[in-house]
Amino acid sequence: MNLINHDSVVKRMKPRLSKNSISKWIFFALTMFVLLILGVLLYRIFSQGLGYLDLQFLQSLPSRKPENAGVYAALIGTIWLMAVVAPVSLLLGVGTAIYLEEYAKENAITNFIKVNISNLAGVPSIVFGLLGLTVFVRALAFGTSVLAAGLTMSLLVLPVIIVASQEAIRAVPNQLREASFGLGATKWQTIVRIVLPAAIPGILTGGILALSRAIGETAPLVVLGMPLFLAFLPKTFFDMITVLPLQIYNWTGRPQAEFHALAAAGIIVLLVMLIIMNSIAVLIRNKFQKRY
Amino acid sequence: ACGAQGTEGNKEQAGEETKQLQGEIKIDGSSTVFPIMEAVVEEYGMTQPEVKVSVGSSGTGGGFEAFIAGETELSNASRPIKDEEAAALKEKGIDYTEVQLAYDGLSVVVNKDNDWVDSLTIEDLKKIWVEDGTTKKWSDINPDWPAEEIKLYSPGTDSGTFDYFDEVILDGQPIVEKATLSEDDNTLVQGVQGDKNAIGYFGYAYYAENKDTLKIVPIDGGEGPVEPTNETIESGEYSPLSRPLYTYVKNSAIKDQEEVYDFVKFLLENASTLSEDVGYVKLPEEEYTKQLETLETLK
Amino acid sequence: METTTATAKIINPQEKQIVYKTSDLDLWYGDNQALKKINLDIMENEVTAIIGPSGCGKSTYIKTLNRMIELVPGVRTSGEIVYRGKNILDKSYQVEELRTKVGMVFQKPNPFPKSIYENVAYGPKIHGIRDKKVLDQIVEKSLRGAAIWDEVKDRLNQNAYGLSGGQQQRLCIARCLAIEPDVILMDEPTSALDPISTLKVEELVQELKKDFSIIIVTHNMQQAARISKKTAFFLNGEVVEFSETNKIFSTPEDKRTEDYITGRFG
Amino acid sequence: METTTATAKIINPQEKQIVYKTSDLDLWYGDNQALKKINLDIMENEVTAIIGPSGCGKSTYIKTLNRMIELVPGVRTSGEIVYRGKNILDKSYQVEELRTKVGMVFQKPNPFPKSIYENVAYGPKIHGIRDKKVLDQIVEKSLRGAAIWDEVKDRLNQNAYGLSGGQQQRLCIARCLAIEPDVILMDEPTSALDPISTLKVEELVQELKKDFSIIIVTHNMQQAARISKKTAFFLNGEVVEFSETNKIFSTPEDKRTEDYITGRFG
Amino acid sequence: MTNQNTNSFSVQKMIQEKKKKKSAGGITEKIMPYILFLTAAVSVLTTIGIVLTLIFETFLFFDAVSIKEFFTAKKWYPFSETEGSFGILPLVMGTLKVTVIAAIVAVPIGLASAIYLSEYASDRARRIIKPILEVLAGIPTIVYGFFALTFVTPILREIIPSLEIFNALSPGIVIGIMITPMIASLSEDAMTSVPNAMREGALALGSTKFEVAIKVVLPAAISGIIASIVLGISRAIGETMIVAVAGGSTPNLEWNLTSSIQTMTAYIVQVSQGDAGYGTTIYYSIYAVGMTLFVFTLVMNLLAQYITRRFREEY
Ligand SMILES: Nc1ncnc2c1ncn2[C@@H]1O[C@H](COP(=O)(O)OP(=O)(O)OP(=O)(O)O)[C@@H](O)[C@H]1O
Ligand SMILES: Nc1ncnc2c1ncn2[C@@H]1O[C@H](COP(=O)(O)OP(=O)(O)OP(=O)(O)O)[C@@H](O)[C@H]1O
Ligand SMILES: [Mg+2]
Ligand SMILES: [Mg+2]
Ligand SMILES: O=P([O-])([O-])[O-]
Repeated sequence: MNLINHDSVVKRMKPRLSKNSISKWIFFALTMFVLLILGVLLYRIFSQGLGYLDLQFLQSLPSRKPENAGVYAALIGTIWLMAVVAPVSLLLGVGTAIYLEEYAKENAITNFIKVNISNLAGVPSIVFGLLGLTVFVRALAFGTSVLAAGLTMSLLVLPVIIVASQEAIRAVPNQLREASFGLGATKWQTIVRIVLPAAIPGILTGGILALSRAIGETAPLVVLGMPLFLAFLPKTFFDMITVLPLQIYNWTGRPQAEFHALAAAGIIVLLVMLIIMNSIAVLIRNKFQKRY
Repeated sequence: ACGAQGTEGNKEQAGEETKQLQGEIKIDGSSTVFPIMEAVVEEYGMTQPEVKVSVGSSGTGGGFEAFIAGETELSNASRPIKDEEAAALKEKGIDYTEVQLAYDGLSVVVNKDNDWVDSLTIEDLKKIWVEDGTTKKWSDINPDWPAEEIKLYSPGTDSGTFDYFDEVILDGQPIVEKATLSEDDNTLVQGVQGDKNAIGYFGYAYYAENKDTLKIVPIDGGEGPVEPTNETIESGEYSPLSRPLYTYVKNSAIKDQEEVYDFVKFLLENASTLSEDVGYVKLPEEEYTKQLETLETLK
Repeated sequence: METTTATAKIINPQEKQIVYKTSDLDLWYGDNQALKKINLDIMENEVTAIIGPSGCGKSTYIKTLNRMIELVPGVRTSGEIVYRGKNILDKSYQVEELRTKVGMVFQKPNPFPKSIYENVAYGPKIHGIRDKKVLDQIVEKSLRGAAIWDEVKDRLNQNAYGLSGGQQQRLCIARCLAIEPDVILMDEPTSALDPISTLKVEELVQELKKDFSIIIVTHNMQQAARISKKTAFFLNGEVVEFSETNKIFSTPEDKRTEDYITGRFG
Repeated sequence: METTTATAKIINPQEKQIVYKTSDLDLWYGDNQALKKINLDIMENEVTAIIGPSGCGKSTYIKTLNRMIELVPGVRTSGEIVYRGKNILDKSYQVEELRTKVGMVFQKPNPFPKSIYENVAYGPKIHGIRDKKVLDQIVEKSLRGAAIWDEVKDRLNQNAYGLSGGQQQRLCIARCLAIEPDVILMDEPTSALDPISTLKVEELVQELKKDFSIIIVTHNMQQAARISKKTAFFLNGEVVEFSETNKIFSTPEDKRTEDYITGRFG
Repeated sequence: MTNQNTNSFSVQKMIQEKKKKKSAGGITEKIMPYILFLTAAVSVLTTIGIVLTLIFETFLFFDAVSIKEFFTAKKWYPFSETEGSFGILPLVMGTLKVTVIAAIVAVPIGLASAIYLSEYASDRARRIIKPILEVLAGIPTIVYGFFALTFVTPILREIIPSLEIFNALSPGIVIGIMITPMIASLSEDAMTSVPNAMREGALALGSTKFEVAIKVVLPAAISGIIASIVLGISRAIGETMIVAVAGGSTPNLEWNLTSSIQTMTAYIVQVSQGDAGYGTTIYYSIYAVGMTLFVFTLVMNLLAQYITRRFREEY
């Protein structure tokens, strides 16, 4: 009683194999399609903006004359913003991840925190803008300062960092924890000396993704009412700043075509920052290369 | 009348008369006024580098919100202050002075290929823009014009530009529902450029930058068709579609903070040149002089 | 190495003492009982082997001896394990202290993703020893003790994962020696190693028993026969037989022991 | 079950044929040679065991027999493996087809995260069998063949990961039987199982050899002795000895074989 | 073992001494869990903050506009001098149109790329492509907005002449493109983490790579994949600048994809940038819309969590 006819199995082989190779090409083509569109996007930006991109552009404050205008204030502002977002979101995010992965017991509260985090990841950024406006700008009276914008952005990107860190921490093999405990290390020693170093590459990847998002967000800052033109640079975290995406947004809204080209140049600056951040992450990832 | 020279002259004066000032000035409000204020602050920074001025662009309404909350010293507006806002300021005990900076001429434009419209009256505009339940064709306005549907492009309903248009043309009646609205005037320009049956309106500067690709519609306000130009707007001939742009200043700030007084003074002295620089139309000179005199009384 | 004996041993250098006295130990994973009424006396400065088929509770038992078993959620125990006079299953017993006295070597070599030096120095460091000179001495001494010094002395700052499996395992032993434990627990330390590395580790165990009490789990009966003084045969969570190794392998008392060591099952 | 013999076997029902003829097989992982000049003839409807210490190349060899080894990047081979008259190492040989004829059971049970039914039906389905009735028959027959039908017949729609390790392994065997292979390769199929499950799988292998050619890798020499007809002893990528199992275990020719099976190393 | 250097010290003795000296370590050990719990509580506080922020102003809004009108009226026209009309349906419609289009673009392409990267691509290709996707995920959305308006819309207008300059189609497609890298990258992670043993099991039964990907890996990774899709769609729902630039600002209830729209998010920026006076109904309306948006994404996330729990294939 042969239930399987091996001849027909052999006959069906050919269509299955062609299906396999066709779908491989489709998958490949779609991947390339995305990259192609993004290539077109980049080409347009670069061809428009490259002409305006020079040292003077990087060193100048905004100006009514396109040829004098630059991104200096916005660039410095963005760096200040990152100086708030990076430590705050990393501390909170990694702390939460450690709590959830290493300490939390399986109970209703833990579960609630987890559901809450995955929900937060889906809350529109503009809603965070409303939160920041009410809580940081108004209630805590930080005004439209670096601090208010930074804290708003930190909360916005927090879920990304938490999830990435959780995964990185979970990926650290238990054997390493056991080895450390076996030597009499306490839990916190084990976390600080063994788990976190081993999880750093994953945490950094998440951190970079989160910062990449924070660096390019416009809508929540618009809602916060951040200033657009500053004739000075911040000195403390309570000073006001403007940031690249807002500057870009403003330039694109101007009537003069030169400003649109300036916006493109600003986008290039932003992209370069993104690429630098990503490369740093890759470097660190390689340095901490884990092999277990 | 003399742009760069004016500012330089001022710089020299500053060197002689006034010491270097310090302090912070926060300005927020209309995005329409923003370019003027940006230009003023840019120039002011050269004479008083230690005065830290920030300019926001939260919209006229958003600006007043911050002004009422006491967060700003100056609030830019593309329309006069509303009664509610004035009342709220009064309640907070904030006295203010209205300063006119320049004019913006709302420009009504059609597609370059539109060869039938030569001018429109206020009544025509009303007919075109007010919703009445019908689909409007050019031939409904003038039987000689083609029986094609009119495509309308208008700034977003929450902008100062729309507000002004609403006031003088729509008179509170709803705008045609099928009108395409956008917050970004550049995209309106593109809309009209790409659509033969289009009509749109937006700030003068956006027309001025796109003269070659748009056709301007002279407006007949009762005394014959007038095209918006710097001259016709400044003289008030282009009426009623030209509107003044404002900034509102907190009186107590002028009194207590020398740098605010100094800044407003600088503003009034240079607004004429700088507003033209960024695409708006200056007020007649005497308007600035008058306001400078008022300023002295507030000091 | 002769001088590194812990204080407790010095008191009575002549006769051997009991290191671990297990009495009526029961252990459950949730509802599943993995150890049943275990009674075992383990003597100091000997190698005690634990053999038995897969799943019989060898790992569970050995992990109870340094309370690593607590890492598994839902584990419950009853009974007593007295180590050097104190019941370690007592909640008040400091696990960290226990684990600095009782070292452990695992089935799969598990060095930290750090340099060789840092691996060995890890234990002393977490216990507060910061002095670089002292650390250097400890590292050298421990690596020598684990018979791997000559192979790694020129590459102490390289990542431990560059070592072969057998070297990694000896590194793990060195890491455990660095805190000068009293007892060393080994859970199938050679099952992931090739024959030559296995031989080296076995020789090392013979060497170490002079100074340490060693408890080793193995599923390789030949290994148990080769290196241990006493052997416990576990089956389904019970100790079926526990006596001198040569007795177990030549004249086992229990039929099941005989079946197992003659390869009739397992 | 008696009728499931594949066509090739019917031609010469009397005398046993060679299923796999391996000639001068060399295999490199990158620069590291894992198999060296392997020559082995494997007969049909027999159990052939492959033993040897860890790392000697057992898994590598068995994975070459269905070309699963190709999944490792950078693998190169030379030599020939002739299966049923054709060299399977030929690039033109269709791997998918080879693998429908040569089933494989892995060291760790690896059921799909699907229902028990879907696990077994997976193979027939991808090969185009859609008829629910036929599938039902295949599933039952295969589960019976793997001696697990009675344990799972009431929970066919439950997730396979609810089964115990031993049941999972038999399910994997059923999954492999469902496509009615000619040869079954088993890589340490019981090393992750408890003694009772091991016993069940061993009995199953005895049953299956009536219909299939079976090649089994094991590090458990007792197991090899219990179930196989012939045994190959691998060491460092070479076949040291290959002959009847009882001969290997009683009178090995090579000194190294003897050392290994008497537990002198490994 | 030589003992030239062992006479001098006993590590255990040193350890015991250190133990006695410092008891601070014990305190860290005790308080750390609480500190970490507090950091974890921040995310809960954030949610509470969002709800509180929105709810007060939303109540003020509902003083002026009835809840019934808000959810049933078919017109959103708040800026009228006389009496505004506050029916949120047109804004919801705008959001839905854009989101559905984005999902139709992003889900198949994203999954295809994920499958390509995790099942077919060489290690090298993966290492090159993934970081590129990650960088692209950081391009400010305003840039995508102008890309939609000045590149995609003109091309689409060649194909569909009746397409208006502001429409739902173009921003929908561009949002789809924007979230594709995210779906691809996260789904790829989920698929890569499916144990190789499963792929081997399937290949050993004679499966082609395609069959392995579709019938084994995809179902096994489904919960991660759904999570990535939900996150992508949440992004699409919450996306602001692209629709504000390329979608127009005309709320309407039509099904038509070629005409101008407004989404909930675009409305919020419109008002936050615009002219509405503080304390007016319009001003409060952005909080009511924000609340709706929040509830929208909340429901979707909970639904997705329910679905993943239902369909998760445990292993
Ligand atoms: N974490 C756990 N949770 C639940 N049950 C467990 C756990 N670990 C082990 N068990 C069960 O406890 C029993 C004993 O397991 P243990 O690991 O001690 O066996 P072992 O003798 O070490 O086996 P092996 O030789 O395979 O390592 C087994 O039945 C096992 O299934
Ligand atoms: N993917 C791989 N890449 C490089 N080398 C490998 C790989 N897999 C195995 N090897 C090497 O090939 C040799 C043979 O390995 P193989 O897995 O075949 O051994 P084995 O006999 O199956 O051992 P075990 O009993 O541990 O399973 C070993 O030296 C191993 O290090
Ligand atoms: Mg074990
Ligand atoms: Mg193997
Ligand atoms: O920013 P507005 O000028 O439109 O109020």
